[in-house]
Amino acid sequence: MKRFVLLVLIAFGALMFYGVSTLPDRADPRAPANLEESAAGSPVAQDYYIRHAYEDAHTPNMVTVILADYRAYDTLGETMVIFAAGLACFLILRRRRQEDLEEWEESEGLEESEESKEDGTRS
Amino acid sequence: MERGREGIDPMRGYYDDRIVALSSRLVVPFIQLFALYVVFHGHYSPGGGFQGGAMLAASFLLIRLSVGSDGAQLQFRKGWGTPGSSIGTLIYLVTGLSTLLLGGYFLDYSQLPLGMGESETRSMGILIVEIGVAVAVACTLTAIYDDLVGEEGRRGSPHDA
Amino acid sequence: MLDFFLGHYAYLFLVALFVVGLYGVVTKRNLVKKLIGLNIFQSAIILIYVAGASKWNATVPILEGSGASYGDAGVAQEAAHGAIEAAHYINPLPHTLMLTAIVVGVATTGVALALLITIHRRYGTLDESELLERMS
Amino acid sequence: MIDQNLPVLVPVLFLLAALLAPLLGQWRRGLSYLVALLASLVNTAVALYSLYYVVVNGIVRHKFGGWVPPIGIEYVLDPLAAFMIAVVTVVSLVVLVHSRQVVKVELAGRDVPFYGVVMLLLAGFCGIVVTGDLFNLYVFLEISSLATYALIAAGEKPAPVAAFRYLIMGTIGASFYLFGLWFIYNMTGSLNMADIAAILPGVYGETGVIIGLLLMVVGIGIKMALFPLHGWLPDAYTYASSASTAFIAPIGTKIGAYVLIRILLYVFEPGYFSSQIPLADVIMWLAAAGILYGSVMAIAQKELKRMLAYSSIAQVGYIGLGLGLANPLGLIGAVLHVLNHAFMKACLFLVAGNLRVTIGHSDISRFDAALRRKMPWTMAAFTVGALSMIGIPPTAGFFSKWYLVLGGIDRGAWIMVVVILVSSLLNAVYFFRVLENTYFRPALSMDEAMGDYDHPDADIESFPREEVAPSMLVPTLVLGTGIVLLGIFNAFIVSAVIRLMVPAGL
Amino acid sequence: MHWEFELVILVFLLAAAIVALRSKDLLAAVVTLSVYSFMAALICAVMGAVDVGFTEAVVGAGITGVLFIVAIYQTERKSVD
Repeated sequence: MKRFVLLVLIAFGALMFYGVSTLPDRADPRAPANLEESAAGSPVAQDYYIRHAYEDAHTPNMVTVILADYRAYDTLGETMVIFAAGLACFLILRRRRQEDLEEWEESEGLEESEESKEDGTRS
Repeated sequence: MERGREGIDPMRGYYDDRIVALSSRLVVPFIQLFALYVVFHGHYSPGGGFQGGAMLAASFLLIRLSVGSDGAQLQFRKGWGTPGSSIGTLIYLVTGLSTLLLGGYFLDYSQLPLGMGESETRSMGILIVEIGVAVAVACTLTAIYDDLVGEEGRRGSPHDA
Repeated sequence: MLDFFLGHYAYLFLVALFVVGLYGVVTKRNLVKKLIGLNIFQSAIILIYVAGASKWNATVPILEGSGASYGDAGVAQEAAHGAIEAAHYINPLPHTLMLTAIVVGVATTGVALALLITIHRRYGTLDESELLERMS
Repeated sequence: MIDQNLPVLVPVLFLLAALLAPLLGQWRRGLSYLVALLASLVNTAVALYSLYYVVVNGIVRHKFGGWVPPIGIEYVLDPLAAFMIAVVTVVSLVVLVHSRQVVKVELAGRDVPFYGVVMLLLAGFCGIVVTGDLFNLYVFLEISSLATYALIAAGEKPAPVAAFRYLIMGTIGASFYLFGLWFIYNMTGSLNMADIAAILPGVYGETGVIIGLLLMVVGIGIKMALFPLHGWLPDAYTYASSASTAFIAPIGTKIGAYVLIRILLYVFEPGYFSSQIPLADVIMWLAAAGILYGSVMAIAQKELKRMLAYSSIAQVGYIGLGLGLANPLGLIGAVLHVLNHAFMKACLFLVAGNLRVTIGHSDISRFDAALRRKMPWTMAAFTVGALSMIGIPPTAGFFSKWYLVLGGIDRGAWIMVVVILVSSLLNAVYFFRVLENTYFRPALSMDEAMGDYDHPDADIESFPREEVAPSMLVPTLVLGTGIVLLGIFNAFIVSAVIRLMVPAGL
Repeated sequence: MHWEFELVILVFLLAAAIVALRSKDLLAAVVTLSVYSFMAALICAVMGAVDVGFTEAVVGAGITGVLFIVAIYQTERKSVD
């Protein structure tokens, strides 16, 4: 099984090696991501960002401008992701204090595996 | 893992090691100061809300690690974590919603009524939003740490070995 | 050949890193180890984005001469005259995307660790095969 | 003013509710549910209005921050997105009303974060649906995924293990998506869907585009539990709390299917994935295998929720099949099945939740006629849902299968037609097993009903064994009625809404 | 771009990743992961992504490490593979 997984991974790696080697060179000024205007005639985002970030938001750090202005909605999403993680930990680990104490008192004399009795009942 | 002295759980209870406690108490204000600098100077140098918030969280975690969670309550209470993260994110969301209500697009900072030129208003908008992010991130990461360590009501209970 | 190597070696290394991380996730039995593998291959993707953003002879995406004071006159002038060369600065867009991706990575790790603690409280082990035994 | 803001309202209101629910909930416990309910109600109204608005007036675009699309992010509300949002909000509203009692029983003391996480889940789903930006899609995918992990983990004893497995799989999937997006970004220099769609035809031949597309499809395939990538689903649905499953199961995998439809048909051209590379055939065959596998495995299950989970794999297969057929009838069938299956699965999982609250288990071998006599309405809803899953004509399930069969005939894919028919037969087998127990099996004695289960509280007398409270019964019945109504009005839905979604060139 | 630097750090990065995955002591693995993150931050900085490097350093070498260590402290330290 382990060998099979290894084989699959090696095949996948080879495919990816092939895939990245067909890409345009890193830092190639003619790569589609580094152009001024895309093949379809629309402006390329990075060119616009570099040229206009300062006049649009009076902020020299372009990353900040993109993060909090051009793509601010992504950053809102990012903050929500962190918030979601906090809330998820809250839901998974924290209980109400009172129940917690009761459960603790209940299980004090019991074995460790009995701990989450309350959770395991409805199966 | 090893228990602390006299069976006190070093992650939760008061953990009395003078050198560790003192040195971390000495360092923490500087970390926090730098974190604030990172937040507010994000316009001109690398940094911004998330990095600053994470550093603030790191300063809270440092105190929690060095004197134990119970001792660190004096600095940042456990109960503040979840509301703080809500409020931080709310700052962001409400900024966006207010521009929507003022007739612009969502998160269109130029609509904010700050009485400045358009690009300065955008700059201010970015700052407001970054502060929101910093508050949210600092509070949430601390809250996650607290949740992972567990409640004080469980201290010494048989099942957290 | 050398050009090809210079243009792609970072990609090749990072793909290798990606595969190593994936190998860790798939084959390791310890759940913490799986999580470590997950972190590794997430950061491989982050680095591959960053590597793809670079440009020859370009500088960090912060306007030059603006370090000290707000509203630096030189920068303002340069910006006003549209004299900023796009080829002069590294592509900032992937950097921004990856800031978000890093945050997502931390969030996922936090939730995963919370799950691990719960699993350990309930089953007393983090080893996958032992866990399967105790579950049935 | 409100019209141009229509796309943004639903996700942002859900986000606002997600923030307010825990904040207010820590002050007064009951408020978190009220906030969630209020947001859900408002959003259902907004979603239905925006569906009407889009059908009448055409696509609505919202430019975030006022930046023109390739520069900024945009939200696009087209008929497909409006339709999906309407499905998500309506189903989730009904489930939310139902969930209150279940949460009180199964997640006592954890209701405040539960409702916050549910709001995040719905915000994530709606954000994925309306976004017109591939990276924004990733962010919202992660929001909904994190919420899903948390919801699954709050369940029975093995639930965290199932959630962890899903977390690993889901993160691998999301990372694959991100990696694929990097290839696409490298080949096009853009992240906006419409912009990419305009640039891509020039670079279709490049290997980078094909590999990027493949990575994205694999990543999304994990999220939508497409056949060989479904490993996380059965455990996750079974062990999660009934309230969580009722939120995740009807909508979660459909969102993955939606993303697949969006990328393959709207970002890439339909002709590309069906004729230039043989991806459509691969998806079709995998979907067919998934349909048969899910149906066969469902027959082997003894537990109702687990059976429904396997049936979910089969149902996702139908959607994949409709997409893989790559013709308009197949797409109509797939989209209609998203709607129908959301209602059917929600109905069936609500029944499972009702059973767990009243009799404490949902073990098929212990169902008996007494159940039907004590809980006539719940079992009636179950019957309607089951008939619809099998595909008996007046119910909704028949019509989506009908379109899929037509699409198969149109394509000349006779094997697929056979697969659909056979799977209907298999569906009949496993649902009739349940129906047989509840209609024809004489009431079991107390000992038999308890079986050889030695649960700490398998104390069967402590459960009321009578019809559930109205707050749980009404949502179940609403969904049951909805299934019939959707069946009756399916011609109207298809001609008024779904026909608008068929992209040019399909 | 200084490709010589990048190459050296990439080799170290790969080595750190493999060491982190092979170590049987989870605490050591996590510390190696922190080292790995720091390397990643360094390489970001070399490639000109100062913001990403900063974030990766704060998060990868700081927060993630602490969270991992707390979790290991709460569970167990030894791993069979």
